[in-house]
Amino acid sequence: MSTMATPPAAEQNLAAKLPDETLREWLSDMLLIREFEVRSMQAYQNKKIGGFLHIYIGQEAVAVGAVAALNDDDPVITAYRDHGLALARGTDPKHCMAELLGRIGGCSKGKGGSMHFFDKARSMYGGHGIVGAQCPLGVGLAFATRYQDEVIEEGRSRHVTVCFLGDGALNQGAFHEAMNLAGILDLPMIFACENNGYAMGTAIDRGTTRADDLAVKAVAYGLERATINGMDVQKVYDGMKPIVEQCRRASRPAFVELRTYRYKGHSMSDPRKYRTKEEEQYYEEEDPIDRLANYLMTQRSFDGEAYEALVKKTRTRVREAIKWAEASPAPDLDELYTDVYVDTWGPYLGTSPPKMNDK
Amino acid sequence: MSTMATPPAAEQNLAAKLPDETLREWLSDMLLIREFEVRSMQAYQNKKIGGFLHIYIGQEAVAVGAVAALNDDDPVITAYRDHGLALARGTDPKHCMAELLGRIGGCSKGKGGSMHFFDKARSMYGGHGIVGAQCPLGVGLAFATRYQDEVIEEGRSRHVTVCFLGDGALNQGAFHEAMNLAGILDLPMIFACENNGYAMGTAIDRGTTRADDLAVKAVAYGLERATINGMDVQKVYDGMKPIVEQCRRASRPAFVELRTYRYKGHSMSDPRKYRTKEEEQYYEEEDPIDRLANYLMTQRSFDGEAYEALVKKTRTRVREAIKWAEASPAPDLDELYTDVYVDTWGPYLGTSPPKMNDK
Amino acid sequence: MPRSIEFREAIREAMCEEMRRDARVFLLGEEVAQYQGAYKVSRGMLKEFGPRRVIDAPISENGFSGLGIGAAMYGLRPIIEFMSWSFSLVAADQILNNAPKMLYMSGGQFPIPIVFRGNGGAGGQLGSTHSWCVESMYANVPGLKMAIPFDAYDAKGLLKTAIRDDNPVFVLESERLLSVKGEVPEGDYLVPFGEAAIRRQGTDCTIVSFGRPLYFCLEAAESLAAEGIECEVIDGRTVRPLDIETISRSVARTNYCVVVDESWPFASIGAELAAQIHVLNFDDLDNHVVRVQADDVPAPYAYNLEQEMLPNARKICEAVRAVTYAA
Amino acid sequence: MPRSIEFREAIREAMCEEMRRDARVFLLGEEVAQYQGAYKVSRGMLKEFGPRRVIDAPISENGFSGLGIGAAMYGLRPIIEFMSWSFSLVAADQILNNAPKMLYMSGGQFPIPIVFRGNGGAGGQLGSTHSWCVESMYANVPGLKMAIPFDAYDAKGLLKTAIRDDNPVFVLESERLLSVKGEVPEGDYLVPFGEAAIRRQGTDCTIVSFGRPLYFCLEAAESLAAEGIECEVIDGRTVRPLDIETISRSVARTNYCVVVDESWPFASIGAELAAQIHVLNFDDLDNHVVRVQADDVPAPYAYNLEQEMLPNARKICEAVRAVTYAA
Ligand SMILES: Cc1ncc(C[n+]2csc(CCOP(=O)(O)OP(=O)(O)O)c2C)c(N)n1
Ligand SMILES: Cc1ncc(C[n+]2csc(CCOP(=O)(O)OP(=O)(O)O)c2C)c(N)n1
Ligand SMILES: [Mg+2]
Ligand SMILES: [Mg+2]
Repeated sequence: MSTMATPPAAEQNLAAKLPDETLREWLSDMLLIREFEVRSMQAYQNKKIGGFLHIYIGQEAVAVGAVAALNDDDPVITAYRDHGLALARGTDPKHCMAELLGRIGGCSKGKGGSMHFFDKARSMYGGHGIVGAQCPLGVGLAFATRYQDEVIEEGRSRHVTVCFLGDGALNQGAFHEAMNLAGILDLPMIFACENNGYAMGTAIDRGTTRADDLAVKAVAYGLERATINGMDVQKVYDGMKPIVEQCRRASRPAFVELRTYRYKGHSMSDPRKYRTKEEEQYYEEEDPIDRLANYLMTQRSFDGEAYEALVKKTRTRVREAIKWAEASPAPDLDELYTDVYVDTWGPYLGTSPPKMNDK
Repeated sequence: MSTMATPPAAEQNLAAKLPDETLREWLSDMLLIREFEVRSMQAYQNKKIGGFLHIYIGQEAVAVGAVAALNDDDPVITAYRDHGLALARGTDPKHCMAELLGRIGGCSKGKGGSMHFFDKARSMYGGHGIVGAQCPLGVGLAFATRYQDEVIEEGRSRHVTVCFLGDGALNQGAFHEAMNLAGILDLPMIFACENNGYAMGTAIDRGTTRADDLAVKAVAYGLERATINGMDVQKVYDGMKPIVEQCRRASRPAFVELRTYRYKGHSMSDPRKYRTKEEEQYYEEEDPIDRLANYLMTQRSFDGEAYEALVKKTRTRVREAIKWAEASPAPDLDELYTDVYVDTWGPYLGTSPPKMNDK
Repeated sequence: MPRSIEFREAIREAMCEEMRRDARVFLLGEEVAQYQGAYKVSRGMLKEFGPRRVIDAPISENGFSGLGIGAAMYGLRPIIEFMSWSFSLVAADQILNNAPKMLYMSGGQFPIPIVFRGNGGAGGQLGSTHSWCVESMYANVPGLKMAIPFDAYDAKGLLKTAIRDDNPVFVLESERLLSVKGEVPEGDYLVPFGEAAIRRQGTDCTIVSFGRPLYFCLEAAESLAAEGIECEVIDGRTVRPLDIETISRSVARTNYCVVVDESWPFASIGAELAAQIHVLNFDDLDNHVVRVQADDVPAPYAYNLEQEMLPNARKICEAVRAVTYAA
Repeated sequence: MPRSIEFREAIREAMCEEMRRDARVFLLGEEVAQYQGAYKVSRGMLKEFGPRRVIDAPISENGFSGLGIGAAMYGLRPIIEFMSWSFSLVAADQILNNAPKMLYMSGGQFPIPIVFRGNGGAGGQLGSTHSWCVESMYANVPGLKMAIPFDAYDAKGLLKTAIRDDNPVFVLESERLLSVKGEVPEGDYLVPFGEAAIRRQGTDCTIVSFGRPLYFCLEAAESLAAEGIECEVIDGRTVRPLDIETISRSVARTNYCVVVDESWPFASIGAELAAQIHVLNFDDLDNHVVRVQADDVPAPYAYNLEQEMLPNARKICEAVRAVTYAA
């Protein structure tokens, strides 16, 4: 059970072998995330969005590359910095934006907000606010796919769950218990640590021991492991794909560190005094979108014009999403008492899913 | 902060260089623990003791050897299997027995019971019931000694805290957070894992990943580490002493695994069906008391007669402790409302320490 | 012929029957499989259902509670056993943040059909950390249901209802009752949530309680009957939903009410009952509601102190006499 | 000349003054040092006291809460900051099992002079997991004290009292109040625990609350005064100890009582107050106590829903009119 295998080497150039179209979709997805986030920040500054807002800009390659390595029905789950993952998974930006605005058309009916995007149809299991708390949930998803596939359907385990977590979540007991449980129970899942160097204002080495080599965390639980450049979507895909397939085949968990960077503050109120402008600039020059765009323009059949068109299309798409979201009404006050219990009793009004996938 | 040093090698034969008298005291302490535990089991069977009773027989070398490597004012803390540590630290068996009987003369006034032995004068910080929960407390003790020594007294850090834990506690989030905190804060403490192979009926490799080599847990947090034979008090001392001194000198934490065995069930209600008679016998032949007695009789000035006398003296001592404890009255009903708050208000009657150290 | 089995067997029967009828149900907890349950509740279940459905967990309550919740998100119906509810505090975040709120946060997408169950309550001389009566603390949180069975019959019937419920249900089984036998039908039956049971009829004073303290209430009612005070003893059965109507109707008849709750008094279920009864029966009550609860102190180990700390028949008698001005 | 400072500055002043007078006091929490506090409460403290006494913690609430308790066992006097009390559930075991019970379990040997403090309460559109009003849940547990300051003056005075207290004290600071200014004396003063403050005098109805909702109570009292209903508004200040005498004396004069509590209603502080007032004022009350609390649902994100969920002046006015039969 808890023996250690050698980590699967990242296979070189898997992404490079994919067709133009696929890579262009990645670029489109990354652009969509970036544009969505830019407009979210504006909306927040215009006080159309309340609560906390955690922006994904800089980390787009992680969500997009990781999702590309998965099947559509492989569960994913993450923390509160969740817009990127939902969009990468295909949740319509209009439902995402409506959620931010607290409207009934939101992917969580406006009840969840920025930190709680959910999309069951796309196997997106949320957006979770308590640091580390999604890790045991991720273990449960992996347990459940295996149970469903093997015990109920009496077939082969055929799903892989990816549980994303921030580097700060490494310090929570929930992470530790989850890693151990996944190892003991031989679960097909990947803990994907988005190491963006900071937990709020705390640089990782001020909060986490052995920040120099997070792979030792995996070793302590006998898990597969890998360190991946999270600023390059092709590298993310190349790194994730073989691990995903090994997890799927062998039903064993893995831990990957995706080295990335968040360009913006932790949330909208963060003045980022804990790091230098030079550092920020360094990573901005590593920009994952520019990198893929350059690759496509130099190595593939993609030119400046096509890129401009894609940028423009994305802008329009997000602008229309905002329009749609703003037209969506605030939830009825009745909604206070729906979705508390499934059934109807006392003041409780039962439940119903959001309207996202209705035709 | 979280860089890793090479583990200090156990210095060979440190114990062998100690005077006869010291080693005889160890033998005496181990005999005392064993006799105390035997009589506790009887008292439990006679329904004089309530609640849970966790017996330390088989693990005596751990408490005695580890305590021998410490200064008297180095804090120690452990879980609910705590009789051995209190006795090794010098708590009078009469106060221990009174605690088991729920009498006012107990080391916790009869309010704590078997799982909650405390003795402030001997730097014994308890006996704690929630698996793993003593680990953060141990970190706090180490933080406090360092703070007291350096910040308040403006001197050098000169204490080492030893936080004992069972192998089952490795699976708790509290353990993980404690290890990381100790590493990040450079605290002078040792996590001493008494690996007796089982957490209740769960063999360690059924609950804990990498049970084959617990030292990887230390590596994951950049801590010093060692694996020690916990069935041999001299080896415990030889293994602990250099680590204790290195922790004291460098104010850095360590993790040690002490391989041991509990001869009895987890608690008094355990039929031990999860293991074989052969396995039990194997460890009984490794008995730490026999081993030290043999050593003393073959290599030192100690003979069968002296041994018999020591055994007899120990029996008498425990018999008298029982007598004393039985004569100690049950707490007044007033005691319900003392020790809840330090001060007196509402129904609360203030607090006062037990009478253990009164002349 | 009615059949009498132990409370723990009734729990087991509920789990086995539900696991037979629904493959999505599984049992996970410390020592539930190979060891046959720390309190032998799950004895034999590993044999019948195998290690894929009766699963030993490491000592990681937060981890495996969360595992259960995640599995429920995917559509399974986990039964998570806490060896004791006293150990559930390390899992407080999962069981109070995630289980009861997931449906709401996700706008109706993720119901959490999960049962958390295990032995609860004080009275075994287990000291301060091992004697939690968590019901008052946890009942504060909306989104969960809570059942506290009184006897073997309810232990089975309430648990079966819990397992079929699509919401998170907390089932608190008093360790002191596990060996108590009672008549339990063999096959399928359900005890519905939100329906209190009148365990004894009476006209002079209403006594309300849940779980184990009901035995003390019944004992007290017997002695009080000898004094000419006839008490009506009501078993709330489920704390959420709470059948306040049945309680209130009784108080309207008796005009007096004593609430017995083995958890600490401050901000407790006892307080909630008192507050609600005062609202519903303001014009009926000839005296304020009197509460008999655990003393407001940590649980002591010493036998005499612990006995004095908890509700008992003597205290209930005193309360009834006081409230009915018979003292 | 009276000086007006922000609530957050008052908290900081309390900590700084106490750290100057007692070297055993230190501050530990997430982002308290280099970042100057997630809510800027501890701004400047790292500079004055240095990294040995103002310490950034990793995101390990259970770990560092336990660290504080262990340090208190050794004789230090930690202040542990929760960035939000919503994150304290992962530390529930340490703060509810160890802090309040250590003195008892050890038979009087280990008092735990610790302060757990941080921002609490709902109202910032933070959604279900980030909007905990933990006061009702935690107040159930004996061995701890709990203070909920209303204004900058009390924020400083209660916190100083808390830091000097030899017991564990939970201080809940409403995030919504941190920027509110108030008059605060410069030097040393203490606000004693267990002494309620009458924030407004009135003869017709008593309104009791703690912390932020008191502002809604005062707002309601103003509008009600225009209708001819004069409310007495009482700030309980500390939940444990609770100054029920002051409250009860007021109700004896007004004969009506509304309790306002921003936590969920079931088994809450609101319920406790209602239950106790009914006991002490059974003959005074011309109507049952009415409670205004958060709705019994998880906190929603949407602004309109969240506003409706929480107590507000409108609801308090309605409750007062209803209880005084003015509706
Ligand atoms: C248990 C808990 N403690 C504290 C917080 C407050 N908090 C929210 S995000 C955060 C930093 C997390 O950093 P990281 O995990 O690296 O994720 P990132 O924000 O970098 O994506 C903190 C401390 C929380 N949400 N939950
Ligand atoms: C959080 C928690 N979960 C469960 C228990 C019940 N329990 C008590 S001891 C124990 C086994 C612990 O084993 P280990 O840590 O190896 O210590 P040992 O008994 O072998 O000394 C368990 C599961 C507990 N006390 N606390
Ligand atoms: Mg981060
Ligand atoms: Mg063990």
